[in-house]
Parts: sequence; structure tokens; C-alpha cells
Amino acid sequence: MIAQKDSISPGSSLRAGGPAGPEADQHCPNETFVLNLGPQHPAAHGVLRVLMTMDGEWIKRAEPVIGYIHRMHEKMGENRTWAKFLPNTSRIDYLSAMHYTHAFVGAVERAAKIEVPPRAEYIRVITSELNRISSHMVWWGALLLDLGGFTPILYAFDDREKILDLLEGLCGARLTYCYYRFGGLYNDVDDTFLNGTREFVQHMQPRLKMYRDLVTDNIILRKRLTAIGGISAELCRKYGATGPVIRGSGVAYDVRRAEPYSVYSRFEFKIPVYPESDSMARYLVRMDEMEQSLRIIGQALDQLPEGPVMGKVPRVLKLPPGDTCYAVEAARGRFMVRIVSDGKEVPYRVKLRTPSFSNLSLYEEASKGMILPDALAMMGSLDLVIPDIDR
Amino acid sequence: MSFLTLEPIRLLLYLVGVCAFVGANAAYLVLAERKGAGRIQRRPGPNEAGYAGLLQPVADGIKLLAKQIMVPPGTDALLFRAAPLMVMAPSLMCLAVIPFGANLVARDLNIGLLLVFSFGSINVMALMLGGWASRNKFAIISSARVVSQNVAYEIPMLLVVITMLMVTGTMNLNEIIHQQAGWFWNWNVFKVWVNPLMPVTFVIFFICMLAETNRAPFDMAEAESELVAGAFTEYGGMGFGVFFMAEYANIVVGCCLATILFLGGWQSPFGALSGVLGPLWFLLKMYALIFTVIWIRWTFPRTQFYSLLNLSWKILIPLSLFTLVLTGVMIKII
Amino acid sequence: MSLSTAIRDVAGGFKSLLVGMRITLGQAIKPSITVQYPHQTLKMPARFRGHVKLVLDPETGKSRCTACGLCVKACPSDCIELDGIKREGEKKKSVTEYELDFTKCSLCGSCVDVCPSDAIEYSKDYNVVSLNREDFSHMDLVKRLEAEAEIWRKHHPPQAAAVATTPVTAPAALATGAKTPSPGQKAP
Amino acid sequence: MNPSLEQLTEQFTGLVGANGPAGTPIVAGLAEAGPGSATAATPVGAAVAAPAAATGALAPAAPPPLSPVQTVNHALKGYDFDATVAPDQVAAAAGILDASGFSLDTVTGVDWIAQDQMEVVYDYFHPTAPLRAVVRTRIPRANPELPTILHVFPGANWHERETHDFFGIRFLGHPNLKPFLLPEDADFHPLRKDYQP
Repeated sequence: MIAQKDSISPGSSLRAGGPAGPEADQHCPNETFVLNLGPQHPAAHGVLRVLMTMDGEWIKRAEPVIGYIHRMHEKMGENRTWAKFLPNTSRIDYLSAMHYTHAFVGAVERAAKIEVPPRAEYIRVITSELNRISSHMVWWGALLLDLGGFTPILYAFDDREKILDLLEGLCGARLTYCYYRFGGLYNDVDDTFLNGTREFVQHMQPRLKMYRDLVTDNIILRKRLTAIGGISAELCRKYGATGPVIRGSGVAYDVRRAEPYSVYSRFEFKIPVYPESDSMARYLVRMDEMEQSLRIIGQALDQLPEGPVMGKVPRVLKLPPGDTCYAVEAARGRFMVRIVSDGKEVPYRVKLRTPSFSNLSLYEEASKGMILPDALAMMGSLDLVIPDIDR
Repeated sequence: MSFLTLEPIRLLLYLVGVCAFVGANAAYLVLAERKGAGRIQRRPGPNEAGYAGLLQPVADGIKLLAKQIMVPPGTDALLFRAAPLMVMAPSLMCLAVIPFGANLVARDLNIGLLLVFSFGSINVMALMLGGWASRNKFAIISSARVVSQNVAYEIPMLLVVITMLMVTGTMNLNEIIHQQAGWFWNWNVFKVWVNPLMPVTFVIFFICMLAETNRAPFDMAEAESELVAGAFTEYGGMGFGVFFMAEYANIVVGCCLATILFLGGWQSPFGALSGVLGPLWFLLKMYALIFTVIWIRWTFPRTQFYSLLNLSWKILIPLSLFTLVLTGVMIKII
Repeated sequence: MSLSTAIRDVAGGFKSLLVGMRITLGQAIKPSITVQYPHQTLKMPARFRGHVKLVLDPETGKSRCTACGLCVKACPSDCIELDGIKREGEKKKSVTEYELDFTKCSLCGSCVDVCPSDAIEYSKDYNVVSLNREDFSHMDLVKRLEAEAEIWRKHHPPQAAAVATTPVTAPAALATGAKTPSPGQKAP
Repeated sequence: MNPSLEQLTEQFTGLVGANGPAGTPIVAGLAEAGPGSATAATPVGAAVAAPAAATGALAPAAPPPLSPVQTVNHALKGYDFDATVAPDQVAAAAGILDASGFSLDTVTGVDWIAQDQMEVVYDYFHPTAPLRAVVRTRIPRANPELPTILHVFPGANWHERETHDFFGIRFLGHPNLKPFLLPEDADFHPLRKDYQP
């Protein structure tokens, strides 16, 4: 079936002399037009603008234009104490706020050599993985919206709501949690949360099967994603793409394994890898990741040690001079915080390396010669969060 | 009673009736669609305007009427304004030959089927003109898509219809229904002794109908996550509203046709009770099909553009050609 | 591709469509999961982080705030302004003015964390809406507490503890609390 | 294809050793920050004269000057390998790391206003080996220019544009240094320490 479609898909014989290559210029020199996709466009997931040079529906060049919700978090970091910057981190990528806070908290802890009690680390893992599932659910729904399927997002939100309720019961917020603090956590988990999480893990298994039957196995979805939007492993490497994007290109890169942070080294989980490097591979990576996250949560719940959730933290936090990095596997890939301290209470420099930024930067190269719906499907499979790109 | 037999008065009554039928259907199918979507997505759907949201179409209508119809500068204003009407009018025309009951038909034409298909094709042109006249890149892409999509699907649809013509031997829609009298296994869709692939033929017809009316999963023309609103991007107010209503009117026509050709029209499934209750059976079957259309829309993602064309050229056309030949052979043998 | 695989592909694809339709139909007959917001409201969990408010000490009927200013220092968005005086015969200062700029507040909870005397807490009020910007840019927490204290004085001492946890519905909070049903009450 | 730290050290020592002594201010990027910014209030010229000497003089507690190529404890710093190269060597450094299969993590700057220098930091991660490398270089603040590494890592395009936005560092050979995250007409560089909004 795939081969069938290829006969008029990009790069095939029916399109010989087609619009994408240099021969197109001789063929129809003045027949291109510029399509300004965004900054307000249903598929732009926020305020991303893509300047597309089109030849009919074929894309000759797609240049993302970003910066529409740039908030200069890095400058804000230089103007407030370490602790005061903490709420900002949840707002960079609001869909995986836990991971982002984790990275910043981790960087400061690493620089200040703050010990974090094991219980706190376990709870961080549980909440991080819950957050990853909820983030992937939003992506799943939004991708299906991009592809014109309206119903899955509501099913996903039904399940995501359960996660948000759990996290709200835990830390009082549903999106910008600000739950991790230097040296530990804002507060301890209670039985409601632990039992609720166990129930959720049970609940999600049949739901994931339902997702698979409804969407993953669906022939229409498979046709829209399979063999489309190929991103080679080399392209990922050259552009620094991480997360499900690189794992969908057959490279098992996961910060949780490459630079084990927190207590991730104590859990058994697989890194889903699909070598097909098409949009479907990235899709399947995320779907499998949800299962793996559930596995990690289950193990962490079983191993959860007793003890305090807050370590010893100096009242006035001054970091020793020098720079420190801390990377986490956020829902969209590698998120790294690089902090530079000059020994004062205020950061000298906070660099936020966000995954979506690098993942989007390869879009221009990867989308060449695709047709518009495929390019948008591919954009959906990159799982972009625009505030994460613009910071 | 005698004045009812006067042809002009009868036609006038039917005109009003058809307009009212289409208007009410379009308005309330929108509500049904939203309610159905809500059900499928496990939410109530619109339920604030009136009891259980029954006044929602009225509210929508008022909203659309109150909005200005902007004609974008530099467009062909005449075409831009004409396009919505050109979409709407043919669907109304088609309903003139649709028999809702044994005698409930505005014009019992001998070539009813031909008329429906001739008028059905105008709608493509109207969408294309609307998109072209909008002078919007999204709309132009959309109109190009509409044309290729409709051309691709017209063929298998007509092949199926030719098959049905061979089976029925007439273009008179009422006559086709009369032939399907008796129990439900006499309906064309179950006539496997004429053609073992009859149910498949029905599915082909249904898929083509979806594609012809630009319904999800074949809504290439609107494709709101790619083309904003496709050909309707620049339309506002009632201009958009008429396009919207025409979409539902087209669905009604398509489902009517499917009912007539395959599901026995106003015939009851049990061989009896089809006289007085005829229109009821007809509407029942038609709305069941419309429900399926809605159900499909809220289940599947949109197809890819070239798999849409591939589906037509590589699967549906060969398959319908095959059924055509098969039917011919079977008829010859029988 | 041979004809048989092509046919199998088409049939398999068609079957996947039918499976999808079966699932949506199965979901359609299940009860709806949404809450009809203005008619029904949710009960907020105990740890819900609403805007901060001053705690009414159930014993004295006053705020415990000593106007030490730690919360002002801890706030990342500079949205707290407070003032206090030292009354005669008292060891510590007591708060006279506590203004929260809720338009800037990011609900991070740093102020609650640092408070040495547990004088501030999160309210459970999520119906924060108003036609007047001033209601949020200058949220007078002392005034809000005063409204609570009045109820406290009326019922003191038996229900004091219970009152302290009910949501604020003061005249000043008209727009935010009074018109919409208070959280925790679920309509049938 | 996975490189070892020893290989990297060897390659980088070769790179830095060749051009290093020729007046390149190889300042280990770790220790001098504290005293450096302590002198932020003093006239900039004082610090320009001899940044390395000033560092040693003002910070007796700081460790002795580190070698330009060093391995770092990942658990303490978050990276394994740290190399300080001359500005014109960044592309060569990127080439070495590219050949070893590294991927570009990010490019960023740090404004060391007290030393009148800009530091440009290139972060690399390795997709298959558990390795993180940092390459850093210093350029004068008055003329912040260095070659682009675009031809080695095309992904540097956006990172370099962003760094140009925030610090005004010009990447020679970059085709498109227009404002990226900042407004189109932005002519300011907000992460410079002397930036006044």
C-alpha cells in the first residue's frame, strides 16, 4: 500500500521534473508563491509562523519565523535570585513543567552540592513521568487535530485530566506546578496521591489499547504518517534534535540513560526506538514512551522509600563561581540548563537549551519537496511547543 | 382537493416544502452533528440555548445574519457573491425529483437520476469559483483540490450508477423504488443474485458520496488545520452560512439517493406498511445514513490528498468497473 | 505487489476503520464526563493554590502576620506590599495593610513557604473574575480578612475554626466570590 | 565510532597546542568568575590589561589556572570534557567533535564585562556515547567576532543567530544574522551586562 501511494508522492516518477528540484525552475520559473502560514494558523500550535515558498501544493522552502512569544527568560534569570527564578522554569514549556523545573533545580543542587533525600527523588521521578504522559497526551490529541481527527484529543484530555487532578491534589497547581524546590519538594505525597497514581496506572493500560485500536492501527492515520516526513539520524545529529525525534530515527538517545540524573538508573525501562525515521516512527515512539513511563511509575511507587522530602538548604543560597550544566529528558527531548554563577545570590547567566528549538530548526531542511498536508503532519509529529522555542 | 391537482400550485407547494425541508435539515443537522460529536466525545454538546440546546440553530442563524459579508478588495465581487448561491441552488433542484413517498414527489421525471447527477456536478464549479474569487492562497489551493477530488470521485460514482441502471433498467427514481418492493432482501443492496458484490457497490457509492460532498474524512476543500477554512476562508456571515447549509443539503441529497438506489426508498423492510408510512421509512433510512456520515466524521482523521486520489483511481474505479462487468455478465446469464 | 496482498491490504484497512467506528460508538453510549461549569462546580483539593490570603487566627480572630516582610522579599514578581505597626502592649508588629497585585502573581507559593508565622495561606477561591482591574491589581487582603473576622466575631467561639476555612465572600470580593457559586458546592 | 575522553583530549591538545600560544587568552572558564565580577564597578580598562594575572591576584582561594583541555567530573559539573580554544579554532574544534559523532547541543555566550571579554560556549552531546563536551572561547568585547561553525553543524544556524541577538556576537560567515527572537528592528543586545532597557 505504501508503494502504491509513492507513485505520486514526493520524489517519485510521476513527479519527474516536479517542482522541488532545480529543474523545476526551468520548468516553471515564476510559478511559485509565498504562503504565510501563521503566526495565527490552526496548525501552528500557538504563534509559529512558517514562510512557505510553494509551487502549487509542493513546498520549495519552508522557513520558520519565531520569536512571537519571546519572553527573555534568560534575562529574567539574571535579575532575580536563584529561588525566584524557579517559577519561570515551569513556564518555558508549560506542558512538561515538571521536567523543566527538575533541570533547573538539579543544576542549582549540583552547583551548590545540595543533597536531595531519596524519597524526594523518587517522587520527582513519579511526578515527572506523570507529566510526560500528560504531555504526550496533549501531543497525541493535537497531532490528530492537525490530521483532522477531532475526537481523540477529547479522549486524551479525559485521561490527562486524571493526571492533572492527581498533581493538583499534590501541589495545588494543574499546569505550572513549581513543585520541586532546591533540596527537595514543596510538600510530601499523601495516600490519595499514591493510591490515585496506582489506580491511574491500572486505568491507563486498557486506555492505551483503545488509543491503539482507534488511531494507531487506523489505515488513514498510517497512510498519513508512514513513509512521510523522513528525518535521518544524521540530520538529527547535525541539528541537535533530541527526544522522540531522534529516537524515531533509530538512535536510542535518552538523557535518562545517557546522563542518568535523579534516580533513573534504578528503574528498568526500555527506550523505544524506531529506525524508520518517518512521522509514524516518531508517533510510535511517543506511544511506547507512555507505556514505559507507566512502567517507571509502577516501579517507583513500589520502591518509594520513607523519609523526609527536603534536604538541608542554606537560607541564603549562593552558588560557588563557575558553570554547571544539568540536562533532563523532557517530554520533547533534551532540556539543558547551563548556569553560570559569579558567587552571588543572583545568577550571572542562565542558559536554557530547549528541545523544541533544535527540533524545529531542522524543519526547513526536512520539509523540502513535501506537500502541504504532509509537511503539517510532520510538524505535528515534531511535537512543538512554541513558548519552548521562543523562551 | 381539486386545486391541489393544478400543476403550478402543486409545484409552488413543493417548492416551499423543499426549501423548508432543506432549511430545517441544514439547521438541525448542524445541531445533530454537534450533539453527535458531543456524544462521541463524551460531552453534552450545545445545551444552553433553549431546552437541551434546541434553539442553538436559531442563535447561530441570528449570529450569521448579523455579521457583515465582507468582499475582500480586489476580488471578483460578482463571482464571490454568486458562489454560495451556486452551491445551494443545485441541491434544491435535486430534491425536486426525489420521491419521499409513493406520491410525494415534486416532479416524477423519467430521467430523475440524470437530473440529480447533472445538478450535483455544478456544486464543484461553484466551490472552485468561490475559492478562486476569494483571492486567497488558501482558498485557491482548496479550489484546486476540490476539482481534482470531485473529478476523481465522479467516475466511480457514475460507474456504480451505471451498474444500478443495468440492474433497474430505468432512470425514474420512483420506478427504481417500486422495483424494490417486498421484504428487505429485495432491496438493491441485498440483491446478491444479480451481483454478488452488491454490498460492496453500496459501500463504494457511499464513499464516493462522502467524497463528493467534501465530508470528513475527505474534507480536502475545508481542511481547517491546513487551509484555515479552504474555499470559505474569506466568507463571513451568511455567505459562509449558505456554504455550510449547502454542505448539509448535499449530504441530504446524497443520502436520499443512496436510500433510493440501494435501500428501497420509501419501501418498508417487511413488505407491508409502505403506503402511508412510506415517507417515514424513507426518512428513517436517510437519517440512519446521515448519522453514519456524522459518525464517520468524528471518528477518523482526514485522508492524505494523494491517498484520496489513489483510493479513487486505484481501488474504487477498478472495483466499480469490475462490478459493472460482473453485473452485465450476470444479467446476461440470468 | 500481488493482487492478493493488495486485496488483503484493502480489507485490513477497511477493518481498521470499522474497529475505529466501533470504539467511538462504544464511547458514545457511555455517560458524559464533563462538568457543566456554572451549574456544577468542582471541589478544590485541600492543597489547591489559589491567590494568597491572610489566615484568621481562630483564637484571637486576628491575623498572625507580623509584617516581617519576608514574603515581600521572597516574591519573584514583586506583587506584595505590606505595612504594619507595633501596637502598644504587643511584642510584635501587626499588619495594617497587605496588598497583593494578583495581576502579577504567578501563584508559585514562595511567600507561603517563607512565612515564619503561618500567617498566609492559599485560598480555595478559583472564581476569580471581575470587571474591574483594580480588584486584582490592588487586592486588599486585610480588608478581606476583616470580612472574615466579622463572621468570626458573630459566631465566636463555637464555630470559629470552621469559619476560618470557608471562602471569602466579602463586599470587597463581590465580583470574585459572590455572584458565582462558591466552590465545594455541587449542583445536582 | 564512539570516542573516548583520551582521544578527545589528545585531539584537542593537538589543536590548541598548535595555535594556542600565539597570544590566545586561554583562561580556564571556571575559576575567575567571582573576582572578575567583583571588579565590575571598576573601570573596564584595568581588567583588560591582564585578565589572567588579575584572576590570580584577586582570588587566592581559586584553584591554579587550569589547562585548556581537561576532563571534568560529570557528577559535579554536568559535562565530561572542557576545552578552551582560540576564537579561530572553533570551527576546527567543531570538526573534531563532528568527526567523533557528537551533536551540537547549543551555542551561547556569556558576557564577562569585568574582563572586557565575551565568552562563547559550544555545548555538544553524543547521541550514542555517554559524553558531554564543552568548547569555549573568549573574544574581546569591543569587537566580538568569530567564525561560524555553520558549515560543520547546520543546526548552529539558529543558535548563532540567537547568540547574535542577545550578545551582539558576530559570527563571520553566517548568512543571516538578522534579529531572530527579538523584534525585526531590534538593535540592542539584552544579555550584555551593560544593556539598559
